[in-house]
Formats: sequence, C-alpha cells, structure tokens
Amino acid sequence: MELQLSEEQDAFASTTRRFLAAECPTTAVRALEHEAAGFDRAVWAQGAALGGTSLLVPESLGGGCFSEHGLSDLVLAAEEMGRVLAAGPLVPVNVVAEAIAHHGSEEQHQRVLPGLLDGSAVAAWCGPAPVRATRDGESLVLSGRCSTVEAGAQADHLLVTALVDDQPTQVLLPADTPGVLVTPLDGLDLVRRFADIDISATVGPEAVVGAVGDAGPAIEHQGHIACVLQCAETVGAMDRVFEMTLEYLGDRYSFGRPLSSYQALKHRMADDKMHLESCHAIATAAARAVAQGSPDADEVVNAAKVWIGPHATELVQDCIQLHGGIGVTWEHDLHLYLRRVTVNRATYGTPEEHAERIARHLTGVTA
Amino acid sequence: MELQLSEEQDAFASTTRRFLAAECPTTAVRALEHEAAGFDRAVWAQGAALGGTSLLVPESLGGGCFSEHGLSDLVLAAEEMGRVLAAGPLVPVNVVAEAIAHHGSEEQHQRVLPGLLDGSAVAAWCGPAPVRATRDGESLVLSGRCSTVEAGAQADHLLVTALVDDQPTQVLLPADTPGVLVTPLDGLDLVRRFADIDISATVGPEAVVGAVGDAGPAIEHQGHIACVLQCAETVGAMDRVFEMTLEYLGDRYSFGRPLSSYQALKHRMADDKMHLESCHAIATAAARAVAQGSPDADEVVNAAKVWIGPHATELVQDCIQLHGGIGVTWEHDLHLYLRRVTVNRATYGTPEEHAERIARHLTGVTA
Amino acid sequence: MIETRATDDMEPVEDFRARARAFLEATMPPLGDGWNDRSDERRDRERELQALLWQGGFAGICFPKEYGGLGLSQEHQRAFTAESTPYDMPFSLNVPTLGILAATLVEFGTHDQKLRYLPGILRGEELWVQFLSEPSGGSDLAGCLTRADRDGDVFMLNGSKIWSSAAYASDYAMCLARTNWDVPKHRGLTMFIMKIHQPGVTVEQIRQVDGTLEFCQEFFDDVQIPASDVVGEIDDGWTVASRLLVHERLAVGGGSPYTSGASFGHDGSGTDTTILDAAQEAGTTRDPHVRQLLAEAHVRQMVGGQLVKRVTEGMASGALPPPAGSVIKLFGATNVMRRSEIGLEIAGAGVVAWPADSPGVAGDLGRASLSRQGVSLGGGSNEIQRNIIRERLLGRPREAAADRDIPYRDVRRGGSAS
Amino acid sequence: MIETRATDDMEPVEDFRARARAFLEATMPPLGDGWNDRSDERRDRERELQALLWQGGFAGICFPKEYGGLGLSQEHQRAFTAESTPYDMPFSLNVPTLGILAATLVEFGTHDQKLRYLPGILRGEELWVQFLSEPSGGSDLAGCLTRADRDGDVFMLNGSKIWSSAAYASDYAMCLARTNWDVPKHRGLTMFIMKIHQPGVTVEQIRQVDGTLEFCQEFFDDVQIPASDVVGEIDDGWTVASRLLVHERLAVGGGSPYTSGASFGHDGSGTDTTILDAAQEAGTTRDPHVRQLLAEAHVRQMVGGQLVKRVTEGMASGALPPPAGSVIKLFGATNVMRRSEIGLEIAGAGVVAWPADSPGVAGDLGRASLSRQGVSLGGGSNEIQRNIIRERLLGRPREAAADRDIPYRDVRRGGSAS
Repeated sequence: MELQLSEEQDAFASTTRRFLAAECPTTAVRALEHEAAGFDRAVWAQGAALGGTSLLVPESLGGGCFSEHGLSDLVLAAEEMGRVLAAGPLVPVNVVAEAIAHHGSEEQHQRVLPGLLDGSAVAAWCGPAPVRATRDGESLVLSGRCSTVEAGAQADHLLVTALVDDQPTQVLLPADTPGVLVTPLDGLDLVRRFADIDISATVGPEAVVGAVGDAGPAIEHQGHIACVLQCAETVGAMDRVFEMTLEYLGDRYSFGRPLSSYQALKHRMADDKMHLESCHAIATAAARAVAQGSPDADEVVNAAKVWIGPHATELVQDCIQLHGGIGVTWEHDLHLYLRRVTVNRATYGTPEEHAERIARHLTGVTA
Repeated sequence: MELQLSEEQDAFASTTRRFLAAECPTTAVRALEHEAAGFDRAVWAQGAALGGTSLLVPESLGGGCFSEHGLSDLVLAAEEMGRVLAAGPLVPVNVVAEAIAHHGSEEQHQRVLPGLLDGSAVAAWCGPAPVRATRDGESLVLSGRCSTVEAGAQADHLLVTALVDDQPTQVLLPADTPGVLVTPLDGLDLVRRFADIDISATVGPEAVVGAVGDAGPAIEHQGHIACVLQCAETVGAMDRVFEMTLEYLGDRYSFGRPLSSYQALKHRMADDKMHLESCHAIATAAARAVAQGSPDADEVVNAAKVWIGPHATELVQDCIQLHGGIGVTWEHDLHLYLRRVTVNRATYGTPEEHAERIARHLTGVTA
Repeated sequence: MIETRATDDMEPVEDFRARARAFLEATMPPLGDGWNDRSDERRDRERELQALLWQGGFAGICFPKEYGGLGLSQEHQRAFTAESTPYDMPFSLNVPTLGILAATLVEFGTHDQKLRYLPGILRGEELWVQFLSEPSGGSDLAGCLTRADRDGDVFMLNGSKIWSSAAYASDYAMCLARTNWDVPKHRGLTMFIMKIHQPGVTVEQIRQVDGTLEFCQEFFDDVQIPASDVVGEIDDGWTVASRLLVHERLAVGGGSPYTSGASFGHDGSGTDTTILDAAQEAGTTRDPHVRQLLAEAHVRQMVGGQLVKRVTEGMASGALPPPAGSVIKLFGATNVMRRSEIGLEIAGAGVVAWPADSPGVAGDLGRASLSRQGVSLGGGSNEIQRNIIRERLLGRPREAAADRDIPYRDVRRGGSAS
Repeated sequence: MIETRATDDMEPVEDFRARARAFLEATMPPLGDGWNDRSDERRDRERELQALLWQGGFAGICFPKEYGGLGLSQEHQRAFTAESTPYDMPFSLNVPTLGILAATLVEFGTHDQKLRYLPGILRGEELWVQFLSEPSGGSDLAGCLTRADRDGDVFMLNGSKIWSSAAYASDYAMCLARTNWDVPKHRGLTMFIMKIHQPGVTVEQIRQVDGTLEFCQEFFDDVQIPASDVVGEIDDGWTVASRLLVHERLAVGGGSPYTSGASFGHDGSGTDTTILDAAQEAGTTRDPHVRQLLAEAHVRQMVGGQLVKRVTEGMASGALPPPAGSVIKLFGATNVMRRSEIGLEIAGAGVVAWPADSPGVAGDLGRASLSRQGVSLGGGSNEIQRNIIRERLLGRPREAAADRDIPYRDVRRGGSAS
C-alpha cells in the first residue's frame, strides 16, 4: 500500500477494513469451501455498495472514485481483501466493468453495468488468449476454449477475446448463450472458483465490444489491471501473515525465552520484512504506472508479478515454518493464505511468462 | 574425501599434506603471481616424485597406485592441493598421462611418459572441442582453435581433439610443432594459467593417439577425470575455508561475546557445513564412479559439477562475509580461494552445461 | 557405536543373503503402488507383512536373540535390505516403531520389559509411537509440562502430547513426563511406557493441510502407569529421550540397524518422476530453462542419496558422531523445499484448478507444496537441526537459554499455550 | 524529521528549478564515463565541480544560510537533482562528506564549529571521512578501543581506526574515541573532529581484492586534538555516532537532504548493461534460461529503485522511522550478491581467462564477483542491518550482549585483535 493516502482514500480503506472484518472473517471463507459459488452474493452486494465494483467506471456511467485514478483506490480494497482472504470475483468484475465502461456500446452500458455495479451480476474475464472467429455476414462464428477462467461458472457475462481476421477483438456474451459450455473446476484455493469455457456459438455484431480487430491495447490494459489487483491482494495477504507471525513469535516461549529473541529467527523476520516492503514498493509502482497510463506500465506490471509471485509463496512458507507444527494444520488459517498466494502466483500469467516479457523488452529479440 | 581410507591411502594423504604445507604455503602462491609459468618446476618435480603424476599410469609404464583404482588415490592429492591452493598443472598432466598410457603407442609411451612422471615435462589437455582435420595421404591437416587451455603455454605436449571424417580422434603434438601458435591469457586465478592455441599444422600418423575416429569414449573419460580432480580440489578449498572461518568466529569477540555464539551466524555455519558435506559426498561418489567405470559415471560426474560449482563460490563468499571487512582485502588469503573455486566452477564445463547433460539423460530429448 | 560387525560365530553374510533371497521370492508380494499410502488399510497390511517376516525367521535381524531377534550384524541387515528392494515390505513399521522405539527399548529397557514388548513388535502385533512434543512446547522437548505424580507403585499422568504419528492406530507409546519440578528442566523428567488404549487417554486426530489425519494430539486425565513401566531411571528421562532422538535421526536418514527394507522417506515435493511428468504434461521438456530446473531437482536427489550414504556409513563406523544425523535431516528438508519450488515453477498455471477430482500432475505438485514445510518441522525442526550441527557436530557455543540451572517451576513459559 | 518543506518566504520551487536548469546548462560539463572512477584525479575533479556549484550559488541547498548554504527545502534539492541528471556532478562528495559528516556537524556542531568547517566543505575544499570502525571491533562500533586522554585543553589520542574511505586524500575526520573506561561501553565515548594530516596520524591504504586502495587504516600516536573540536558532549559521543549512522543509511540510500545530484551507488555486480552485454557477447540472448536470468537481474534493479523511493519518502514524511533505512541497505547488498551470481552464470567460461589486459564483459563480471561482499560489509554489515530491522524497525528484543551495563575495562574482548 502507498505509505501516504489522501483523506478520502484513507477513509475508504478504513471503511473497507471494518466491513471486511465484520462480514468476511476467515471463518466465513471456511464456511464457503463447499459452496459452488465460493462467495456470498449478499455480502458481495454490500461490498459493491461500498465501491468495490464501481471505481474503474466513470461517474457518468454510475461509477466514480476518490482520487484521480480509480485504480489507485481499488488497490486499497484489493489489499484489504487480501488481508482477510475475502471471497468474491473482484478482479474479473472490475476488469470487465472497466472494459465495458470504456469501450462498450450504450446498449452494453445499460444492459451490463448496473448489475455489475450493484453487485447483483457477475462477469468473467476470459483473458487475452483468443478463440477463433470467422465472419458469417454480420455475425461472428466463435469456437475455442478459454481455460481456467476466474468466476467462469458464476458469471452472467463473459468477456471473450477472439481473433477476427487475425486481429484481436472482444466479444461480450451472456453466459447462457447457446453453444457456451461452462465446466466448473476444482482448485487449490478454498473459495476462488475457476472454470473452463468451451465456445461454439454464433453472435451478432451487438456482442462486439469496441471495434472489430481493434482490441489489442484494451486487452493489454485489462491484463495490467488484473495483475495490479492481484498483486495488491497478494501483498495484503503477505502483510497479514507477517503480522500474525510477529505476534506469534512475541507471545511464544521456547527454552525460557520468547521465540522472537532468537537471532536466527530475528534475521529471517528481517529478511521477510525486507521482501514484504519490496513487494509493497513494486506493487504500488505497478498500480501507479497503470493508473497513470505510463509508457513503462507493461514493464512495471511484469516486474511486479515476477517479483511478488515467488516471494509471496516463499514468505508465507517461511512464516508457516516459524509457526511450527501448528502451521501445517487445517485448523490454522495459514494454509488459506498459502493457497491464495499460490493461486495468485500462477494466474494472470506466471512469473516466468512475465519474466519472458521483460526479457523481450530488454534484449529486443524473442526467445 | 572418503571418510574411510586404506592405510596406504592415509599415508599418501598425510605425506602429501606435509609436503604441501612445507613447499606450497599460500605465500608461495602469492610469490608466483607474476611468474609466467604460475608454478615452480622444482616443487612440481618433488610432487611428481611423491606420486602426483603417476597414479593413473599402470605400473608397467612407470606408474602405479595404492588402491584398486589410481583415481581414488589421486583425488586425495587433488583435495590436499585444494586446501593450500598449490600451484601446478595437476589436471592436464594426469589426464594426458592417463590417455597416453592407455591409448598411446609404444613410441608415445617412451617419448612422453617419463617426463610427465618425473615432473620434468608438462602436457596440456585441449579438451573435447575439436579442431578440423582433413586427410592428406597418411598425414592429417589440422586447423582450428583450442580456447582457454589449462597450462597451454607451459606444456611440452598438447593432446588435441580433431574431427577426422566427422569422427573424434586424438592427436598428440609437441608444443613446438610448426603452425601451433600459443597465446598466453590473463585470468582470475593468480597462478593457474590458460592459453588459446591456434593450430594450422600437418602431422604424421605417428601423432595419432589410439585409432583414428575412435576416440569418443576416451575423450569422455578424460573429461570425467578432469571434472573429478577439479571437484576434489574445489572441495579441498571449501573445506579449508570453512575451517578458517570456524577458527575465526571462535577467536573473535563482538559486543563482548564470541562471534561464534551468535545464532544467526551459527545457523549459517550449519548450512555451510551441510553443503560442505554434501559436496564431499557427491565428489566422492563421482570419483568412485569414474574409478570403477560405473555405467552411471557420466551422470554422477555431471551431478557433482552442477552441485559443487555454485555451492563452492557461495560457501566461500559466505565465509568472506563472516570474516567481515578483512575478508575482502588483498592481504587475506580468502580471495585466493575464491579465485580458485570461481575458475574451477567455469572450467571443464560450466554447471549449466553439465545440467543440460543431465536433462538429456532425464528427458531423452535435446533442448 | 550401534554398528555391529559380522563375527565368525554368525552365519556368513553371503549365505544369509542367499537364504533371504529365496525367502523373499517365495513369500513377499512384489512392490506395488500402494507402499507410500498412509491409510489404515495399508497399516494393517504392513502388520501382516511384518508377520510374514517373523514367520520366515527374518524379523529383527539386528535385535538380540533372547528377545526374538536374530542377533546378526548390520552387514546382514544391509544384505537383506538390498535383496528386498523388489518386494513390498512393512516400510512404515521402520519409523517410528522399530527404528526409534524398539531401538530405545533395546538400549534402556529392563530385561523384563524387553522380554515383554520386543517379540510383539517383531511379530507386527504392536505399533509404537513417541509422546514427546507438547502443544505449548515447540522444539523445547525438555520443557515438558505433562506431569507424572507417584502414588506407591503407580504414576498418575496428566497433560497433553502432540504430533505423534498415527497414535490412534498404535498400541504403545514412550511418553516423557515431569516427575520433579524442583530441579532444572532436564533433570526432572521420566520416560514411561504407556498403553495407548486405556482409560484416561484421549486421542484426537489432527487434520493437516494435505487432508491427512495421521498426526494426533493426546490428552491424559489421571492415566495410571505402573512403576515397572519406567524406561531408564526416574528423573533421568532426558537421557532416554536424547538417545531416542539420535535413533530417530538415524532411522529417518536410513542409517538405523533396526530397520528393514529400503528407506524411501516421504518426499512432500513428489518424486523426480512427478516433476518430469509435469514438464511433459506442460510440453516444456525442450525448454532450456525447464531443463535446468529438471536437472537441479534430479541432482538434489542424487546428492541427497550420496549424503545419506556418507553420513550413515560415517556414523556407523564412528568416523562421524551421532549429531551428524542432523545434516541428513536438514538436507532432506531443504531439498523438499527447493524441489517443491521447482515443482511449482514447472507446473505453472496447472496448480490453480483442474477438472473435478483429477488434479493431474501439476495439481498434485501444487497441493503437495502446501504441506512442504511438514518435513522441515516434524522430527525436529530445521532450526533445531542447525543448532545441533553447530553446537554438537562443530562443537561451538550453546545457545543461551533462560531456563538453565533454575527449578523448572520458576521458568517463564509464555503466552500462547494452546 | 529531516524533511524541510518549502515555505512562503523561500524562492518558489519552480522558479528555483528554472534558475538551476539555466545554471547547469551554462556551467556544468555533461555526464561522461568517468563519474564512477574512484581515482585521485577524479576526486580532484569533483572538488572543482563542487567549487563550480558554490560559485554559481547552488552548493548546500538545504544547509543553513549562515554557514554558507542556501537554507532551502528538500523540494528545492529534489528539483535541482532532477535537473542535474544530464551533467557531471561531484557525486562522491555526497558520501561521506556532505551526506554524513556535514549532516552530523549541522546537527551537533557548535556555532563556531559550523562557521569554521561548513563553508570549506561547501566550496569543495575539504573532504571529510568518519573514523569509527576499529581493527578489533568488527560491527561493534561502540566497542571502541582508541583512547582519548585529556590533558588540560587538549585530548591526546592513541589507537587505530580502519575502513575509512579515502582518508589518505581527505582533510578531516570525525573520530570516536573512549574517554571513560569506568562506565558501560556506550557511555564513555566522545566524538572528535580530527585534522588528518598532522603529526601522530599515520594513514595506510589497504589493498582490496579488486585492486583498489581506497580504504585506509589509521594509526594514532599521541595525536593532539583541542577540546574545542569535541562534537556534542564529552562522554556522549555515542549519541553523535548513532545519528551519524542514520545519516549514513539515508545518504547511501539516496534519501539525504544534504546530497546533490543523482545517487548512483556503486554496484559491485555491474549494471544491467554489463549483464546484458555478457549475454550478447556469449550469443545467448535467445536462450530461455538466460532470458529468465536477465529478467530477474533487471527486475531486481527496478524493485530496488522502487524500494528506495518508498522508504526514503516514508522516512522523509515520518511514515517510516529512521531504522527503515536498513531495509534499503540490506536490499541493495542482497541485490548485488544475487546479481553477481547471475553475472557469473551468464558469463560462463568467460570468467576464467582473457587476452592480456582485455578481460571483456565476462571477465569483468568474474572480477567484480570477487569483491561482491564489500557492499554487504561496508557501512554496516548485512547482519547489523538485520538486527536493526528486527529490533528497531519491528521493535523486538535486542540481541543479548555480554558487555551491557558493566565498566568497559571489564569486558571480554577476545583473541584476534589485528
């Protein structure tokens, strides 16, 4: 998180934290383990009412934010959600809301945004990997699979990337479009749901978001937003786990001394603190770069993912080690955090994929 | 080093250690820094007299060893040399002596072995990378460059790999063969010398070692011997550096306590000890596998290099850190050790190259 | 120290090997997939396998003859183990029952105790477990709060133990309890043999992150133990516990003379094959970066194997002191951590989600990574192993302890006892 | 705490920026290759560059007006630094002279001391250095054995200091010495201003592994210092030294208000360009494994930059306490270590040997790796930074010290004083 927030941001962060503490304790996460949706729609709607789905949408379309760039506000919510592992499709709903708000038609605005903004509807972002599309008069014939789509089985709307004449195009489909087959998946996180989506459908021109063949920059921007939110969530989770571990080491005695007095453990906590601060720093930089549309946004986002992904799992694992045996029990919350950061590490591009993008920037050549 | 040695091996190791302590202290290494040869031929001859160049040569040809396999004895010398960083072309002389003894003609035996065995002559092993060769009647026309050849400029004999009709062949050249241009190089180690050797020469059939086109297995075996000796030397250096660091930490007080009492340092020494033992274990296994001609010799040698190369530099660097500022001064011997293990890491195949060979074994495919 | 060499009055090792080979071929089932199961069914199966060894006269090769063993040397045991690799064996009886608890009993038990308990163990009828760790104690095993109060010929135990393996399915435990609160902590402990299924003992299984229920917590409520079941001397239980821990490191490392059959260990990061399979599943075996990772994972296993060999041989011959076992333990644990990391990297996006109930290799690697620290905690944490290496193997200063040389009742014991 | 904000009575920041831009363009030479030289010639050159700043009225932007500075805010300083990036600047005067010693003098010096010393510093005429570390002391700066014995208005110093940067080419030092042996160690120290080139002071240059002779050891043989050159209070030198160390961490991290011009730091592992060049030299830029390494090296630099920004801004605003500087220091050092390792891996066999006197990029990476720990030792070792982070930033228990609260003459000081 930024070390200095505006008054409005500070108020938003505090409200969010209070709301999450009341409505989304980790006991609630555990209770949702066997719920198909993985989140509570009533709680989600309350979160939406607090602003959780509207910050990337302009005021004119029912959204609005506190600072110059809605993303700078939204990462505060993402980080708070990470701290408690709150359930809910924050990334896909916001990414799709942003996309529709900025590139959608008026009809799409009216049909889709109100539900996303009040939390009554959910959208899934099917990512940059495209399905095939061929033209059939005014219509597009889509076919292909979108793998491991977050909230794919919970979504009312699917934002799909398709290649039309080899050019990236985005299409918004109702989830119940004939020819759309959604297969829910099992996964590592207790409540974050993914699905495979097979598409074999014909859609009219009204489904296209923006202009046909013109969606490249928008898709890249969506990927950036997804990564920024994910990194903020991960850093929030790391922050909380670190805090829990500090408390644990201070309370616990071994050989007549508090665990926190053992130098080997002290030095590991110092290293963990350093890594935590470095993750905050690069996550913040990525959020800022994307919010401000900096020319180096792609590079900074890639760097954030490359750095935070493995350091998050490493830090949580080290904190588990510092907790001793209790850390690997089901009863303790640590594994919930580990599941979340492990899943985040591997979604919206693995660290290795993002590193490869950095290498392309650096060397000017492909592998 | 093997934890249990035979009586003869134990005696050999002790004699070697006493000899090296007397003749090859690190002050001697420092004194040789600006000597072109990088070693003292008189001391080298004494070491040869103790067995340092004859252990891989059968008794019938003037060599002989203490145990079943000469390499098991020779690694003891290599490890002792590593402990004091003794100067001298141990690897190339032994590799070439073994090659000539086992594959050379009688004429080659008589011409080359006595000098190598009594230490009056030096040989360079130009490695597996081949120069080109074309036939000209009975003769071979060689052309190409051998890069970074250890003791290349000190050698009287050069064992060169050439491709004849695309088949690996080994050729033994006097260093003063017309058309052989040796360029001495500067380098990281104070006394270990390397040279580039450009060859553009015609040689008669008497220069060929073994049969034309048939040297593949011999060359691989030579590479194994080189790696095994190098790993033993590196482990000897690590062992000594670790020992020096234990002593230092025990003697030195900070904040009224011996440095060795600080838990963070204790844990690092424990990790270093673990890595040291693991390097001993795999170095020993590699020596045994090559000595006994095990079918998995290549795999174990590769593993030894992959493991020991980076762990050696890491351990020495950590020991430098534990020594504090004095560790990065010219006056302290630590950097001599660091130079040696850094050079060893990158010669006779880098760890990455050896890892790639392991991957080939594992996956059954090439990159 | 534990090494027993073959002597002339023993059956020659090669003769024994030939007999063992014939017996194994005739009797033992081939090694199948299930050997690494931690299920109750598998445990029962292993009791049966142990009974087969007993009936064939091959149980307890290094155990004393008078208590049902064969009284042979570790060379005989190694020959048997080498011959046994193609067969299914009672692997999990090795640790903790045979390698740790029976070994400790051989060393400290009275003649009567050994007569009474060892044959049952060797017949596969009795599984044993150690009750050492406590909920509030962490690594500080001697900081034991479970109390044993004497009443005539009986001790009354109250307290709780934790992290015992499969106590719910086991028969006996060695349980450390405090019998004297007025002396410094190491000097007021006593080791007891405790029948697990008896009044006053409640065993609860602890659900681990990987879903297993193997580890247990026990609660003692006026549990009665006859004084004849004290192991070693009263108030000298720490001596017994310390040796028990040495046996544990040896057995876990595969260097115990009392274990039979190959020691596979339980590698939380999956085998080489798993990681390689994941690369194959992802189609990345030709990627140079993936190849470096595959090689590293494989090299780590190879080095680990050689290190176990070096250290166990060194300990057996006396070239290395018992604390060297910690080197193996620490290496194994760090190996699991690094290999788990490699597994995650190679599995890539495959760790996130999978078709219902079929996680595939990548999903398996992801799930295994969740409990990877288990190996770095169980049987003495990495931190404890590092202390042992530095203090006892390298012989350097002990960590300052605030509880040394003062009556244990006066020691600070901190906040979060659970 | 150190942050000074622009106030209404100051020249507006943007006006100042415009003036600075014009001055820099007209006066300062463009940034060339030599800025990172540690040679004596470069040092003289930087004295001249500082003199140009002084003559132009741009020296000491945040220093008080009465001592030759401009009395402006850190915002002015940042504007100036931003404008100065294309130009050659007296970079090495920032550390230690301006950012550490002059900063400490501003905080603790008497009016007379500041009047006497600060203008000379700002004119580039005087280089300063700290005399804190001692040969026997390691990280324990307060375990100072150099003694200062008072004789009327003069102190007589005897002892030795080490690891001072370029003391042989500098003019003044702040030197910590023990003035009282009968109190615990932190309470018997005094900080002195010492003229370096005077009778009784011998300066020896220490040859480092990388061949540099920048670091020095000093020997004091009845060096006389007038009592008027005591900084702060007698016997309260540790207060001064502690703040000096805070200024050091800030200045090294690039967060000092007293430094001018970009802070490049000295990165022992070479810049990104070096590592990339090595890959290009080796023809491996398309190798996926090398690409992962190149990316990691680059990401580390990016993250390091963002961390410096976060922490220095946080410290300036008070959101983070001064010990946070240790996070930057430690990160920078671990970065150098890891980047050095990446460099070695990418350089491959190129680190071994090279044509006479032309090591090439790979050889440079090899040679740089030899002294990589320098960054992890100088200015407070990584171990000390970790202690600071844990104890002062996270506020947890101090490491046990055997020398606390006892007269320093009774403290054990161990074997190998050199």
